[in-house]
Amino acid sequence: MIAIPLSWYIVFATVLFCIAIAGIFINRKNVIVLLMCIELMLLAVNTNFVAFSRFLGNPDGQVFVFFILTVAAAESAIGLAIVVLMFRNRRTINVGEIDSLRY
Amino acid sequence: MSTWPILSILIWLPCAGAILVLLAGGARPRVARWLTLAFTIIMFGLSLVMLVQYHAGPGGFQLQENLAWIPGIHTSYHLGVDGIAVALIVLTTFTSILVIGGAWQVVKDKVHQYMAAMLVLEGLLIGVFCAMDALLFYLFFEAILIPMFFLIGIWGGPRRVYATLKFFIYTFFGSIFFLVGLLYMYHRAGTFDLQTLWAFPFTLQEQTWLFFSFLIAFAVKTPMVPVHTWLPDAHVEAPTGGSVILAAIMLKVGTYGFIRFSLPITPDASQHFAWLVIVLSLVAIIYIGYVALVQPDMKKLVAYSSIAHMGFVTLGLFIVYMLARGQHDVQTAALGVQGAVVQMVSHGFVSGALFTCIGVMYDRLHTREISAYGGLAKVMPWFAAFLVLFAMANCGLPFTSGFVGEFMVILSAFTANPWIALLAAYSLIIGAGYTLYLIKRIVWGTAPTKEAAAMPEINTREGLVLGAFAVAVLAMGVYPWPLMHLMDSSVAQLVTHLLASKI
Amino acid sequence: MISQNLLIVLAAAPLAGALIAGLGRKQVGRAGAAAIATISVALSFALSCVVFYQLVWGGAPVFNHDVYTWLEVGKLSIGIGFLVDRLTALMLVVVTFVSLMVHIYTIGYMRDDPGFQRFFAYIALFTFSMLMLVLANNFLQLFVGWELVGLVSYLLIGFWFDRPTASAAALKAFLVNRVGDFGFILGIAAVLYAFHTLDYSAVFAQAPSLSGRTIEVVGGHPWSLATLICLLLFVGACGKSAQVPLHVWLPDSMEGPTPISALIHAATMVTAGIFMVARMSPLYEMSPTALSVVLIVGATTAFFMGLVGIVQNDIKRVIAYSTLSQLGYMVVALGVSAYAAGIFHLMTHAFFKALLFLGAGSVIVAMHHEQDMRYMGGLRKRMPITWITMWIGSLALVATPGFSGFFSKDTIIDAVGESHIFGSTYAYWCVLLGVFVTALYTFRLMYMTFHGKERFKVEHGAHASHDHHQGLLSHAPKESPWVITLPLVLLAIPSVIIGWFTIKPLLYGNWFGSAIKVLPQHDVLAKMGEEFHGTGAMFWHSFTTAPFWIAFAGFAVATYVYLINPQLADRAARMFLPLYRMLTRKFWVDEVYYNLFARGGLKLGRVFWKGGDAGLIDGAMVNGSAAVVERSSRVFRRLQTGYLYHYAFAMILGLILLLGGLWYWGLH
Amino acid sequence: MFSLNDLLVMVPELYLTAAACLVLLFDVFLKDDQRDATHWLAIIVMLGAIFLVIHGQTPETVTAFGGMFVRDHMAEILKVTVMVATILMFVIARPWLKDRQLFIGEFYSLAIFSVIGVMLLVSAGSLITVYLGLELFALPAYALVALNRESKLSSEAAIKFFVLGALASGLMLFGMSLIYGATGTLALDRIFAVAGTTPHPHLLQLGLVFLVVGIGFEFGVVPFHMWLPDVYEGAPTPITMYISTVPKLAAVGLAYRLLEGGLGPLAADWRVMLAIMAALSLIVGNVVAIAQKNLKRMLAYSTISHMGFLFLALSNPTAEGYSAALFYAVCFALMETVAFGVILALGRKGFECDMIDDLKGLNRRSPWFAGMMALAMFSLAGIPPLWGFMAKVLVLKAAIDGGMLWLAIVAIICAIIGLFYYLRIVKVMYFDAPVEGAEPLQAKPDFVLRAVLSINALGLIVMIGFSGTLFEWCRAAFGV
Repeated sequence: MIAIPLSWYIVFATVLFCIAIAGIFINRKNVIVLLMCIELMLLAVNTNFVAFSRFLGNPDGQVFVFFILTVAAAESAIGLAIVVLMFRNRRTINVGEIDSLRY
Repeated sequence: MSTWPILSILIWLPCAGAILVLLAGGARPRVARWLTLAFTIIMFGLSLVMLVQYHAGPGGFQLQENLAWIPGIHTSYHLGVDGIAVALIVLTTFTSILVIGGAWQVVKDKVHQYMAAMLVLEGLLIGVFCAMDALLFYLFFEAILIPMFFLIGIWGGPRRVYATLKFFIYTFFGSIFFLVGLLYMYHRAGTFDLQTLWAFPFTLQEQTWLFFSFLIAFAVKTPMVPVHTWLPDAHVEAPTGGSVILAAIMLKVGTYGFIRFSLPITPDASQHFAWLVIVLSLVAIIYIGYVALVQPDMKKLVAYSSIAHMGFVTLGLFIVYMLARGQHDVQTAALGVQGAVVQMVSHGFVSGALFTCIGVMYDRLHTREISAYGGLAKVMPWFAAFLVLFAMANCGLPFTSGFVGEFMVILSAFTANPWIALLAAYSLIIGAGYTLYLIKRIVWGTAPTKEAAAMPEINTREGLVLGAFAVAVLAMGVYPWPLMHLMDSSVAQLVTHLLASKI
Repeated sequence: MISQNLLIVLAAAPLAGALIAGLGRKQVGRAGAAAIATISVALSFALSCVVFYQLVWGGAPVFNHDVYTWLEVGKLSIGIGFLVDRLTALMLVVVTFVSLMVHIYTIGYMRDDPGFQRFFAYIALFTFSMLMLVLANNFLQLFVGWELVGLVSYLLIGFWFDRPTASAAALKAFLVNRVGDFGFILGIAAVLYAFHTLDYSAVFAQAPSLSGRTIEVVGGHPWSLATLICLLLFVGACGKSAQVPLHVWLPDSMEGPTPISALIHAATMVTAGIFMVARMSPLYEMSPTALSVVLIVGATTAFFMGLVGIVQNDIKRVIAYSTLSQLGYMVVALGVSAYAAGIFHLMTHAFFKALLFLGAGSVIVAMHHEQDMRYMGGLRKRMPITWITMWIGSLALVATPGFSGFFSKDTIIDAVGESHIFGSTYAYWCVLLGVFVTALYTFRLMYMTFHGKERFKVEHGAHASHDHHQGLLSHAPKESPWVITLPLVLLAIPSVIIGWFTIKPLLYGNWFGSAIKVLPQHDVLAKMGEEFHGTGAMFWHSFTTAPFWIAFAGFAVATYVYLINPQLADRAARMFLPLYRMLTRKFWVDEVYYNLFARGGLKLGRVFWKGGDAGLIDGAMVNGSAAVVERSSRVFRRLQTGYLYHYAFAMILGLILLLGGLWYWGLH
Repeated sequence: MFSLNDLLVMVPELYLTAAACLVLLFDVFLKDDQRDATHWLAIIVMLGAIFLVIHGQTPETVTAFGGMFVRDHMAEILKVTVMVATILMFVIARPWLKDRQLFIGEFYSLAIFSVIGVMLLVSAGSLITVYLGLELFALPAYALVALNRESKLSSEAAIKFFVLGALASGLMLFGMSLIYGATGTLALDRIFAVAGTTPHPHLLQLGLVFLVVGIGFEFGVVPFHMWLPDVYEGAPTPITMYISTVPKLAAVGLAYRLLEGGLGPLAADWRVMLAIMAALSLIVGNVVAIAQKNLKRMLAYSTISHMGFLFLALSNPTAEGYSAALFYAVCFALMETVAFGVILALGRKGFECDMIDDLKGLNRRSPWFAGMMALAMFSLAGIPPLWGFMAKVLVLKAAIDGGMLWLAIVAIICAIIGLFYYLRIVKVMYFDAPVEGAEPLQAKPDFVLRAVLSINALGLIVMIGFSGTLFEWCRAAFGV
């Protein structure tokens, strides 16, 4: 069977990462989308780690991935909580309307 | 007695006094006043003790104290005085008494804060004159700004905020480059100790950079044209006491810096650029003289005349290189430096006295417009007598202190180059011009208004303050020898140090 | 042997008098002040006589010691001390005598002036300053006295400070004098540069070494150091002794009370310049160029200032211009190295000119401070003593044979005739014509004041005041009290006789000894000394010489124009209108100076202030930079839009920039 | 493999974790009027932790868990300072929180948790520990910013902080992954060893850039500063105070661990990046601060400029540089505490004293607080004889020694600009008359608050004398 070379993984992860980032600053609608983008970003990173650790043949990377996943969960929890809070306060989670703090 | 750290006491006693005044005088202005006066008098006594302990004969730095401060950057709490410093310290303590006396009833709002600021200022100024560690010097040099900032800002005139901000930022602008210069010196020499730095062989290029970093700092403080414009504003807005301290002592800090840093640390660069400073000094003497001529506000007029007079100091200091190195005339070079320092002290007395006089008038009529006054000779003859005396000192009349320094500087300048002397001596004319034109308008003639005609004669307190100034001015003019003797060997050592090139 | 303490007392007595009279207000009182000041001056006059006696007949050596060290830097040491030789002694006597006379005179003249005490303090202080100047044994002290007399002169000219003209005149006098001092201090600096000391004896000892020494003031053009020094010092002399072009302050100084005009602006202070040059004779002898300049300046002053005197109507101003012209004569004498003659004329002039001024003062008092001669006339019957004494003074002034002025002035004229240095011909004509001019304005003054018919009206009850309304007097002018007339008499005596027995020793007996040094090739007096056969001979001989007849011509013209046929004057004025206007406008010198220096200076100051300080430095640089920061701050804060995606974008942008930078520079 | 000694090495962290949980639990059983107990408990807990850190310190560096956890002097100094700062926040915040019904237990437990995160971060020996510490610090911080549930602003601040923070940590993680790929290890010391000889230097440099971005975000230097002003303004003031002190200290540790400890061999690359960011933040921070009307926001921009200053020191990758940076961070933290402390002390129910104009005429009302604020401002401006000056001197010296003279010049020019707004605060307090009709500013009568704040403020002067000692510690932290 043909082994997929490392570079493919890296490229894939990078593309994923860029999509995530683009999502963060292109999206002008919804905060939830931002949270998703952040998740995506972390996943891209995870892919990287897994790929590297596989090809370097040392497990540390994959251990790291577990940590990242855990933290990501906590992170999104907090994030959602804040989003809920904000919706309670201003009845909107539209990114374009969150600009009372500026200049 | 001599085992006491007299210099530290001189520096920190007033600061302690300031705290005491703040705590005690909050509710009771009289307490604050008397307490402060007591402290300043004690300070004067201590400075006289120091004067006695200092041996003028051998010169050099005496009464030294040296404690480790920040070993990490080889800087230490190193104090010491030579003849020049001693003279300036005594000037400081002397003037402080008169400043407190001058602002006795005048300051009514937050007296304790005012007095505390004055005391702190006195301590810091003495610190500047004592410091033998570059960083310590900078510390005091810069810290002076804070109390002065408050003095002008809180008790000042209508445009005080503009004036005080201008003053602070202007001077900070100058000194911050000085700081970089210091750090660069440290980078090269590995210490902040002044005596080591004096001996350290900087290359000409390094010296040039350092020279300009020093120049900008001290030029602003002195002040030299063209970085002088903060002074008139600061003076005009400052309360009387502030103006007196500012003119009498703070300006000396700048020229003192030249003596402590520019001359000994970067002698070759100084020689290289002496022409620049000399030109600026001459511009200060003539250009500023004309500017002073047309001032409608007497404080501004005196402020400008201060700039012109400080021009003589810088001139005397930098003429040295043309003499000592150009013509190997150490004798006349020493005359120039000596003259510069004498001029520093003298200007302290004269300008201080003049600002006190203006304060006296301001307290009565609450305006500094020259046109508002007239016929003082009839209205308040004693005061007029004092004013004319100080005015004459200001335009360098012999047998007043104002003459001594200018005379010596002009004499030495002629040996360096007749044209420099010619331009410098022009101050005889223009100086007399603006001073006596002022006198003509306010002392002679007749009072323009009923209020001006009804001004009360000076009271005993004012009389004492002005009298003390007058005694100082005359004594120094009639018999300047003791002062010169005090500084003679120190100046000689400085000049001989300048003779040796570092490259 | 002259004792130092004696000299200290001599100098300090007037100072003490001044301090007591000035600082003690009620405690001393008017009478007390007057008494103290007068006594102190009398004391120093007495001591001066003692010193004079000891020196001239007592065979005492020249006194030259420092009292204390004033300045000391390294080896250079300047002291305050006394040098008393015959020159000093002579000046001492003259100064203290005239000063004493003026003190006495003042008691009467200023009787009801509110500033009585102040006035005595001033003149006593002046005496002290003048003594410091005369007694100096080094240049520093000379300069000290030099400036102090200037100060007192300033204070006294502005004595009636509530008159705007007075304070203006005072300021003008001080400033013009400062111009002189400006040169003077440079001269002193040059002396220090040349000799590394300011002590007279040391300097004069080295003076010969000046010959050939040069200094490059302008690159590539070596100047004779001696000339430079002498010219610079002479600028100072021009200021003090009111020589062209620095003469403008003296006429205005007449704003001061008349005793001052007599003391300061006739007898003593204005002669300081003459004294100084005579003192510096060892230096001036080293530089013929300087001597020529001195000669020409003096001659110009002597003649042209005299001319202006002819058209003045203010009695004091006439005398003031005559003073200018007489000072010119003295300077001429210096210019031809006849220093002794200069000093001689200084002395005689001191007496008769003081006399004239005090006489004028007496007239002014009688006229209730009316000074315009056009409203006088015919006073001779009303105030005989003044009239006679002033005639004596005038005759002395116009050098009538036998009077003191005759001996001194004729000597000067002859000396100029003898001299051959550059400019002496011009000078000779100036001084010769000057004699005519002198006679003209002098007799004009006498006639307009004392002779002819009275041109003032007496209206009882008309209040006497300073503002002149066409010679309207509250009550008839009468002779002044004795305190005023006594000095007149006392001054009249020397004005007549002093010349007879002083000329021979002073001029031809090498009386001054070491004090005055003349090189043989310049020594005109020595040459004249060979033809000098006693005062009698000189007296008789004079009637055959040009000066006498010229003076007589002047007398004749004056008598015709101003006594016999007064309308002629106005017709002449109308006839030579341009000339007349030129003289009344004093050659427009004042106008030029005023516009050039006073108004020009103020204009320049305003330009510097508004343009330079306020405009360029503050406006553009200081506040400008602050404004720039302020504005950019407003702009930059807009970057903080408040939108999350912009923030994120900014971060990514930063990331990309860093990556790009790394790509561009970092990759290796 | 892991042994008991490993646990002993990190006793303070373990203790604090347990204590945090304890506080959380303890608070559950309290009625609202008994909250003070939680307050004091939290403080005692913190003091205990400080004691443990100081007590357990050893002259030489100790590592645990196979080098994942490092305990050295730097870590100890940072930990102590962080905890001191937190305690100060507790003390100063209490009255403020009480006024606004925010006096709740979560505040304390969250704070303690994030402190634990910082402690972990500063003694991290591996990328994993770095990440964990970072997140453990950050997540409670997000929550704290949102502490005031009723406030629109604080929730907005929270969301911005959260999203950008997550973005930053994402970027950082990506960098870590690349570095891992390039070096094949997560342990910093081994990365250091390999970095010089790695076959993929470009990959490493790429990763470095991402790390630098993450670090820049922690410090809040331009262009990664955008979160800072908004969070400062929006967050409840005590939290602002917390955010302005603790994370900066943490960031110094982070920077040292990652850049020096991990990627030291690439210093040539990252010091330039740091220098550029330093210059940018100096300019932007100082210039923009001038136009601010809101005091907290102004202080935010001043923080940005100060972080730029701190980067001056870091751009000189030597022990001297790091020690200067450490000194600066400690000093900065204490200055900020004073500044925000005064704001907190002057605030009232229904009145945040957070507009500059609110301070008008403060000197007439409560000169003591005016004085302390003035001290803080002069110190921030770096005017002697205040402590901020010493810090500034050391940093400038470090930069100049590191051959970054140009940067030092930029810094001082910006310092001149910065003077404008610091002086404006003093001017408002001392030279201006109070606004008409504004009810008098009354500082809270809380004695502890006053005492602590005063000591802290006076410390700004006194410390100038003892800077020598502190600086020696800082140098010792980096083995000089």
